[in-house]
Amino acid sequence: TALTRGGRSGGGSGRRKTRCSRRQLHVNFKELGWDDWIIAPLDYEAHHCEGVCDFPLRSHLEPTNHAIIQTLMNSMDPDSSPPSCCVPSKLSPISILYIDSGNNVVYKQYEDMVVESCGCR
Amino acid sequence: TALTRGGRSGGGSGRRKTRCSRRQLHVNFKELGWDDWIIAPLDYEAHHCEGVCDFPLRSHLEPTNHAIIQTLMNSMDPDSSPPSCCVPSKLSPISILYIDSGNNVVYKQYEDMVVESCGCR
Amino acid sequence: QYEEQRNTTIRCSKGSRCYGLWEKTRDGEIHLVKQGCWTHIGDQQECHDDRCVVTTTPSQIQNGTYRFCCCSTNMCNVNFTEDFPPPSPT
Repeated sequence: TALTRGGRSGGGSGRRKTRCSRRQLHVNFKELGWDDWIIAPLDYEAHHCEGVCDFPLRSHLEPTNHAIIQTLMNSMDPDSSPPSCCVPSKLSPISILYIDSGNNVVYKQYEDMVVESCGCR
Repeated sequence: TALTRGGRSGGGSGRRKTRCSRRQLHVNFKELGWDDWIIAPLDYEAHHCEGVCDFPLRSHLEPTNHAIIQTLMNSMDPDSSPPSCCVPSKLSPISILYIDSGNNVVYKQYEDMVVESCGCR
Repeated sequence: QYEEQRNTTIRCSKGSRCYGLWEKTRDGEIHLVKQGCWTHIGDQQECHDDRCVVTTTPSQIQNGTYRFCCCSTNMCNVNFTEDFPPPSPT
């Protein structure tokens, strides 16, 4: 059950920053220097999460009870703790074909490679 | 399987900030104005996660493959994406006694209220 | 479905694609290395073609002799065609 009884609303000051959301992050394994072991793909869209987790937290950001409390306390006293952080809440795998240390060609599914959704934690 | 074949090491600059770790966060339900529905406890130690997730990520921070890639890309080009974020990787519940809307005394276990460990995501 | 090395054909799960990996030697000889189902596509625009076309410059492994492609119709990964930019002169 989510803690819904909120205390005083946050006094978030300053320029309105954009809220926690999924953004683009194109990964190029060549640029990472990994094309000496990865055959395919040599690049993919990984996305990333960025933006503020300010009070009150929207439900689509699926905050934990701890994130709700931490965000509320930060809005009441920014020195007490940082706000909760915008991070991946759901990730998906990609398939990779690579050369292993024994010089074999291996097909594997690498977990948690693509951000599907972001949340405040 | 974690992606372990790293490319160039990160060029993290500036004052060495403390690394991602669990810190104290004492929650006082009175201060939050929740003592009008919570009977007990009226305060508890929730902890919170704070600190940098810099390259290379330590294994005890249990980074996802996405966090490893994002942190590596941030260390190579800070404008490409923010570093991964220090957030709770394990949370535990606490028991709460409260008055519900029907004025009944209810005992319930609230999930995800206490940070047990932190990680980079 | 696709044709594996031992000439067997398997059905790929819903949403996945077929892939093939070959080695093309300097004198143009082509050897099949691996074929199968590509279950998780990183870039949603990838593997939509109905033919197996090598569109990206091969990685530096094995002196760039590998040819990888993926595609989305039955048995499309039996062979491949090449359509990638020539390596830039160094």
